Amino acid sequence: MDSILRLGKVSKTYSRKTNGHEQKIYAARRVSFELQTQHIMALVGESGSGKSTIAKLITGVEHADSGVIEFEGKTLSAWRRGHLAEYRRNVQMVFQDPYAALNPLNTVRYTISRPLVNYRKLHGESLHNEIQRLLEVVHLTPVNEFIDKLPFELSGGQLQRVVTARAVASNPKLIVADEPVSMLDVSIRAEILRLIEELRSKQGVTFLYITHDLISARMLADEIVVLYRGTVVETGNARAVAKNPLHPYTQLLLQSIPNPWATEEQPMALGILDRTSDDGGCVFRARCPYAMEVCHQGVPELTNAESDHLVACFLHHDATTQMAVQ
Amino acid sequence: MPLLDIQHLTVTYGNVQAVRDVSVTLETGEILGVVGESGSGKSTLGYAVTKLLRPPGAIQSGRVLFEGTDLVSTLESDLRKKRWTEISVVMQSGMNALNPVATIRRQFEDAIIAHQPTGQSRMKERVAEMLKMVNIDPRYADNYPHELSGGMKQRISIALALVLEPKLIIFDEPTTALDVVVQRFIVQNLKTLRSQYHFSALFISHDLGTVLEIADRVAVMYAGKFVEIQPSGQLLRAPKHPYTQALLQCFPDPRSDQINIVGIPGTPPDLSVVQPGCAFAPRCSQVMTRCLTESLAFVEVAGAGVACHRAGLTEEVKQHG
Amino acid sequence: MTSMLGMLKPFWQNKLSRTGVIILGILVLMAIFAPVIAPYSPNNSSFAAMLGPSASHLLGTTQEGQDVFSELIYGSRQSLVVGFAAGFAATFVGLFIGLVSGYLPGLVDDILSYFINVFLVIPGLPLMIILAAYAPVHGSFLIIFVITVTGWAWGARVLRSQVSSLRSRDYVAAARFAGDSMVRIIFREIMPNMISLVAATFLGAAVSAILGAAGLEFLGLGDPSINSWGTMLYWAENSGALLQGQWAWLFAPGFLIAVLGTSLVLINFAVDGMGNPRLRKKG
Amino acid sequence: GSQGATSTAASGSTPPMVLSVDPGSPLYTDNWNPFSPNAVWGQAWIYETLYYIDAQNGHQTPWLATSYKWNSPTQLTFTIRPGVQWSNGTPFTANDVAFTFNMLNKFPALDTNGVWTVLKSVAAKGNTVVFDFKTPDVPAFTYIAETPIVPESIWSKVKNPVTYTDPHPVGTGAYLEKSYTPQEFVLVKNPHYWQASKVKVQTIDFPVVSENANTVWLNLSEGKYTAANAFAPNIQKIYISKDPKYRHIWFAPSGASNLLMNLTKYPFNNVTFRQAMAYAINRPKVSSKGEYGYEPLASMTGLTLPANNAYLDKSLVAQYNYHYDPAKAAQLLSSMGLKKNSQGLLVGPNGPISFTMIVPTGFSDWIEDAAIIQSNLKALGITVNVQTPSVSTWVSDMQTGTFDMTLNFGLNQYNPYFYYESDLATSNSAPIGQDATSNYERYSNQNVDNLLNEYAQSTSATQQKQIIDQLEQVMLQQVPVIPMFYAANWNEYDNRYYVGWPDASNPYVTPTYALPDVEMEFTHLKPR
Amino acid sequence: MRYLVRRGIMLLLTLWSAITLNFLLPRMMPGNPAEVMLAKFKGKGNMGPQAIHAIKVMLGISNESLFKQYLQYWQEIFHWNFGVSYTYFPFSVTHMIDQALPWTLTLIGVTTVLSFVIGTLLGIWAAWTRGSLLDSVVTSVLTFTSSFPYFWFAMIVVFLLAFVTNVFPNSGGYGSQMSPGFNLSFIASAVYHSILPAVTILVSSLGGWQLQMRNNMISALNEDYVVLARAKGLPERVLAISYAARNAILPNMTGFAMSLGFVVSGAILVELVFSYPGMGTLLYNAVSNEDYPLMQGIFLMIVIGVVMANFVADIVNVALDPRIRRGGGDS
Ligand SMILES: Nc1ncnc2c1ncn2[C@@H]1O[C@H](COP(=O)(O)OP(=O)(O)OP(=O)(O)O)[C@@H](O)[C@H]1O
Ligand SMILES: Nc1ncnc2c1ncn2[C@@H]1O[C@H](COP(=O)(O)OP(=O)(O)OP(=O)(O)O)[C@@H](O)[C@H]1O
Ligand SMILES: [Mg+2]
Ligand SMILES: [Mg+2]
Repeated sequence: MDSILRLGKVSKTYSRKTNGHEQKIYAARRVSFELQTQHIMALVGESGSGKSTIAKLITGVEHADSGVIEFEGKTLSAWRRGHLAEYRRNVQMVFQDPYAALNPLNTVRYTISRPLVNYRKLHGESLHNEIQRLLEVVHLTPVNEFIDKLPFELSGGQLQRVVTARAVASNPKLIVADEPVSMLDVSIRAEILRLIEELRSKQGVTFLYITHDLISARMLADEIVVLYRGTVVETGNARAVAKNPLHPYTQLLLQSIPNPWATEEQPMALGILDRTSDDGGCVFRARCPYAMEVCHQGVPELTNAESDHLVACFLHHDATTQMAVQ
Repeated sequence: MPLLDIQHLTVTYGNVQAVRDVSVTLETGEILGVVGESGSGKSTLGYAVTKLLRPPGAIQSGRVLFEGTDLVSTLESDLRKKRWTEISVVMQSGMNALNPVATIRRQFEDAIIAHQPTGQSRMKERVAEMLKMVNIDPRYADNYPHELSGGMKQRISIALALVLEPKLIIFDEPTTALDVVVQRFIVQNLKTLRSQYHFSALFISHDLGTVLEIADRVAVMYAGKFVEIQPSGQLLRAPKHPYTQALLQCFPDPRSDQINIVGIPGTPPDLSVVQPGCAFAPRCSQVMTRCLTESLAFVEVAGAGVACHRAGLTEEVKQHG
Repeated sequence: MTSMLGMLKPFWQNKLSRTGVIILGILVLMAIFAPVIAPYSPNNSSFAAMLGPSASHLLGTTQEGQDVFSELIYGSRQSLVVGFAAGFAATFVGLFIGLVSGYLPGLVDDILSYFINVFLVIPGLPLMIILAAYAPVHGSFLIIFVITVTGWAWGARVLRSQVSSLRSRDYVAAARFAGDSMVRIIFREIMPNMISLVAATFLGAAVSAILGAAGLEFLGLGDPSINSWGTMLYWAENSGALLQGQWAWLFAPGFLIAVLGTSLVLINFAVDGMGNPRLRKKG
Repeated sequence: GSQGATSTAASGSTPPMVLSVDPGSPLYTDNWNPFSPNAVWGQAWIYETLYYIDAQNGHQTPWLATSYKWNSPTQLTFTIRPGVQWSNGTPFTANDVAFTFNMLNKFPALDTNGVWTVLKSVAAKGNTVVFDFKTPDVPAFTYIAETPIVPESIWSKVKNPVTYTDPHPVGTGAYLEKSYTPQEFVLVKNPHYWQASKVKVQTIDFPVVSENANTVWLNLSEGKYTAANAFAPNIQKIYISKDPKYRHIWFAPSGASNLLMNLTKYPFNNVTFRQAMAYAINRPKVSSKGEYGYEPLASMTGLTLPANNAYLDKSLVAQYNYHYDPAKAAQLLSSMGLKKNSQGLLVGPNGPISFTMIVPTGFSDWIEDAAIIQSNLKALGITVNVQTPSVSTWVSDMQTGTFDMTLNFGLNQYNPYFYYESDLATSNSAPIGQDATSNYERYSNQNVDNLLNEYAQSTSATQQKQIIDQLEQVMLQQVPVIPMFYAANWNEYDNRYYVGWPDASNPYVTPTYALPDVEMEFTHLKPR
Repeated sequence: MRYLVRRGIMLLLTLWSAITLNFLLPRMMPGNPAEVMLAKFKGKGNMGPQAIHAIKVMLGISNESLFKQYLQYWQEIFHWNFGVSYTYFPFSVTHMIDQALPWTLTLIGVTTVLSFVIGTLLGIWAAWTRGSLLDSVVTSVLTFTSSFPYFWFAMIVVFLLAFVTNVFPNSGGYGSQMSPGFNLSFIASAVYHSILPAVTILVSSLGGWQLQMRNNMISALNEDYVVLARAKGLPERVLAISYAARNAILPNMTGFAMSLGFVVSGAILVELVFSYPGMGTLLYNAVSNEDYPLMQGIFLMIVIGVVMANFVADIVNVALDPRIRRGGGDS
């Protein structure tokens, strides 16, 4: 299998001023993963864990501080040198909030036509036909009922389809979907997720699916990457990660899902802490019920725990030998 | 006598009928969950009960009996005395519900001073107590809302609603804007608080999973109407209305082997037009011809009820069978 | 075209602004059909001076023997044109600088914001008076120029902050992903969403331009040989109109300036609805 | 109300005297230095001059001097009045006079009339003061006679009289400073005045005069002033009609305001064209409508009439007989070979004739005049663009000669020599682009220059009259400028309490309170 | 603190440019004001060249290079010396400003504050009773009066109240026979003289504040935190004032500070109509007499006033708005 996207030790820090003093925020810390062609990879983590940051780095909206991002074997910085338009065409994005991602004053037709005109140089009849085809692809049928509508005339789910159609329009190879369903009603989510699955299988698009919802990740994705405070803490086969999480943080995520079926009340094992210091040690140690001496001393590396399942936790390390010092 | 008895309540925003002839009762100590899709009128119901509708929202008809007195016809000045001491609310987005220019302490003290004035030190104690209750360091009392995280603000909103130990609390999606972990934490927090304070509550949310976990009974709302009310466990096990059934399918058991989320195709109706028949009919997988023409009144019997031709049929069949 | 018409719909739907539109419409019609409405030419100074109101001179005559009513009708042209031209020019400059400054963060923005700040701090009327007093030639263009120079900054500030907030909207990012150029993004994605703010800025600028122009003309810094409401006030004041019992001569032009200003303020009440596609579509 | 001037100073039985004359808007500054252009005008009641010379008719009244004598065209002697004393009790002597003039020499910024451009020395000799001249300049007498005299005992101690504000003035005049506030100063009669018996008005109030004419008109109308120097439109209605029994006006004409044409430019360099202009412009209408009829039509000779009637050569005026006559103007224009084209525009060798007329901003009457001129010339096919630049642009355009046509003030002087000298002398002109002193139209004529020189050296009245006659002829024949109307000396007064005001029938002084001789009025006024 | 320092630097920069502009402006203008001034000093006779030179020196009319003049200009400013006024020579610009400033500061300052306070209160009240008859009457009347040309209204007021009915004085800052001082009768007279101009300014400026506050207040009333406050059963007064109005007033503070800054420039047109001895009249005289040292001096005062007012506004904003005070605010 060939990989289409590879991240190698990508880091990004922001600085923010609070009460006058500057504070560094590690939005991405030496993040590495590889995305296979025509796969769907889910990037999971709580709010502020750096999911959107990684999406921005991949789509070229922001620059990484260090590390490499390779798309089709060519580094992003190479793409940037004169081939940014082509890169953009190949790497598209679906935004979280469909209400915000569409200009309230532009019709569906105009919105979808832009990438077609810009990247595929379509005009007149062929443009119109392609727009129709795309609307069919995203199941906005009958097409003529939707093509000339303004965003306010559509429901959230329909809007998200328009957004998706626009992303697909340029025939991209990779689509980064940043929480595409979190703003939608549960009842509508399934259809959008199914649409993504369909685009992957029928159009051969590769997806990076960003979410904080472990269930949908498990349903949709082939692989899952779990992110905590900018660090990849666990990654592997979707089913394995979601059904049998190894990292205490992933376990926390799973437990958090409301579960009326659960027979007995499971007390929440972990406290919430709003801030941890960023000096050495495991990023999760302050919230971790199993924190050990070693967790304060070094940063655990991602290691193979099972086949296709890596975790960065000392609980699953054989020895401190694999500890990396930052 | 039920604590809260909503009778034939209809609320409009201009020509939008957001709540349509809704009746329900709430017993003392009970938590009634209200679920439904976005725009189904959940918040409107909550605001109407507390008479906090913003213009152009207005109660068209109906009564809201709180301990036997009708709030709809009560004068605002009399109602004011009941507010917060007897009924309090937690708003949909706790983030915006706190006055940005007042400290957290001020916002607690305002309420205390308005209703049960006590000395400074007593007040201070009380604020600290309340914050601790929702696991927030009392030091934060002197902070401003923008200095706190979303989860903290939401918990403070909850603490604020409890400060005068009201009989009834309206929770309007107290967890929606938060991420799963925080959401979870707040739900647990609420459960503990409930056992402490024994308040009754109207718990509004679109997250059926959460509602089922926390509420004693659940009311399912669709297009401004209740379509089904049942005790939580029963609703989970034997949903009667096709909408409830479909909704439940959207919440798979995270531990099951095969996960398949089933959505509800189609979109909710436009509330500015009143159509005959069942509002859910166009999206219903079990639709019958009479569903399109005959509307069905929702009747609550012994704390449960369903508004579906199909449900009626099965009932009949059972009786005959 | 339908969308243009649709954009104007809010002005008619809001009761207050409808009143404003009607008043403005009457004034505009008055300006257009001045030759039909006015009984005499405003330059005709052949009548006796300082006649009181009568059937042949509804509002009396001036010191020079012109018909006040005719001057008033014709004066609407100049006051409307100068007010709107200056309002337009100030808005245009403000919009341009606001757009550039808001869309290009960094050095360009810093420099432009700095200019905006400087011009905000500089007092308008005194600067207007000084500029106008020094100018070699006095006339409408000077007034428009002076009002533009002193009036653009306010709009620029408001529009700039709007642009920089719109710039970070998701749909602008999306347009970039769709391959749109910067110019296209500015004109297709950002500008249309600022229409209501631009309109509010324009209306505000027009009101202050009308009042500013009247003030300058009243001080004699306009071209007093041009017929406008401001110059009418100048001449009325210089002729002691009130003392001579020529009430209408002084009262009418000031009243119409106030009415014109009010109509624009009223129209502004509907501006919020302008950017709303809901109202636009049904037009 | 119109109960007369009751607002201030109604102290005891003395009827009030309130003068609305001194601008100083918005507030007075405490400056009594008689040489300062910004001094309060009240100083003219405190500081006196050697002679008082009426601005209109040139009538001379000996004042601090009893007589003068030209010993030669380069030597002038004044005899000083005996028995005069300064208000601090020290006697006034010839030394004070000599000191005053020598101070002007020492501090040239004070010498705003430029007496030291012609003087050589000034010295006291007993009770006389002798003025020696570098060059003969008989007309300079006026400036010498009208220089305010200050006490040596005080001013010799002043370090810099240029910036000195003289807060407690000591003079020989009829009045003393009684009180000063930025909004009003009050003068009180000087008991030791040398003609104290003639002074009947005990105190004079000078409230600040607003920049805003309407305020003045309101006060005038309400009768808050005993006398005022205010322009007002329709004075009859605003002022007189409110109390016609007591309220009066006398607007004495002063120097003619001229229409200037740039004589270096076509078509103004053509005499026939200028003559045509004199016929084409409806000067009576300019005077009656543009100037509200207050400023009478000026004589084309430029002489200020009737004050200068003695100089006027009536036969010459009859011979040229300028009046409003568009037909005659058209005929003169066609005699130049100018013809109207199909659009009715008058066409010259370089296309249709059109030029710009500039009038300073804010001069509302002149702007009206320009409009009349514009329409007069339009009838002849000539296009005039009227522009209203700022005052400084207007002045600088005139000085440098970068204008086509404009209106300008005339000189308010009894002696026509000054008028002709300033307007016609080549020495007051300059090439285009350089600043001219006063001959802005740039008229230059050797013959005229010679005549002016002769006049300056002549002490003979007949010879002077003869020279003036020749200059009148130049004015009428050459039309270097077109005199339009006489500026008015605005003056309103209320004789309810005081009588003896100067008027057309008894013009013993020109009641413009900025002039030095106005103090004389207060030796004539008596309670009714 | 950081925020204030940054704002402070910005304002200093602004001040610098305004002062420089002030220096350049008269020098860039066409015409030669110095010549016009000279003409004012001329008598009827022709002045000698020494006299002209002496006057030029005394007025500070300079032929030096622009840059040198600029440096001198700065030096003078640091010594609070704006040169001598042409119109009021030998008095200095500073002296003239000293005379006029107190009048303007009191009249325009007090009316600006009053206008803001009353307008804001009316706005709060109108928003509170939104839709009532009184609200619509007050709001539309104020909308109309706020479009009045100040001077026009002033002229009518003067004519009616100071001439026809003679209730108030028609001009001046105090009774002319009074000598300025800190005594009751003088103050009473000054107040009496200031009533008409104050009313004029109030009538034509109230509307702006009222309308703005009404808008802000209406949107504040729709905010979640106000609805929650109502749910809390707080007394109406607390709700209106410390919840809604307290937040609604924030966006108006900057505008208020700006207008306080512009107080220094006086209300030119109103002062003119009332012949009020303030900065506005002084500035108008400076302009019409082309007295540019005076003009520059006044302009400088205004700019300093505005910059200071802006700085004060920043401080007030910091005090009133915790989001700015304690970080988190995006500015
Ligand atoms: N432009 C920025 N400047 C400063 N800090 C930033 C910026 N963008 C993101 N951050 C910070 O970086 C961290 C990661 O942010 P990011 O948006 O990537 O999180 P996320 O996982 O997408 O969260 P969410 O689920 O809320 O979207 C957060 O703490 C955020 O506050
Ligand atoms: N101010 C308003 N003006 C007009 N219509 C309104 C207004 N507020 C709500 N509505 C309409 O009333 C209906 C019910 O709204 P409501 O806010 O009660 O829904 P909800 O169930 O709380 O939805 P959500 O889950 O999004 O909070 C919706 O169709 C909405 O569009
Ligand atoms: Mg994100
Ligand atoms: Mg809601």
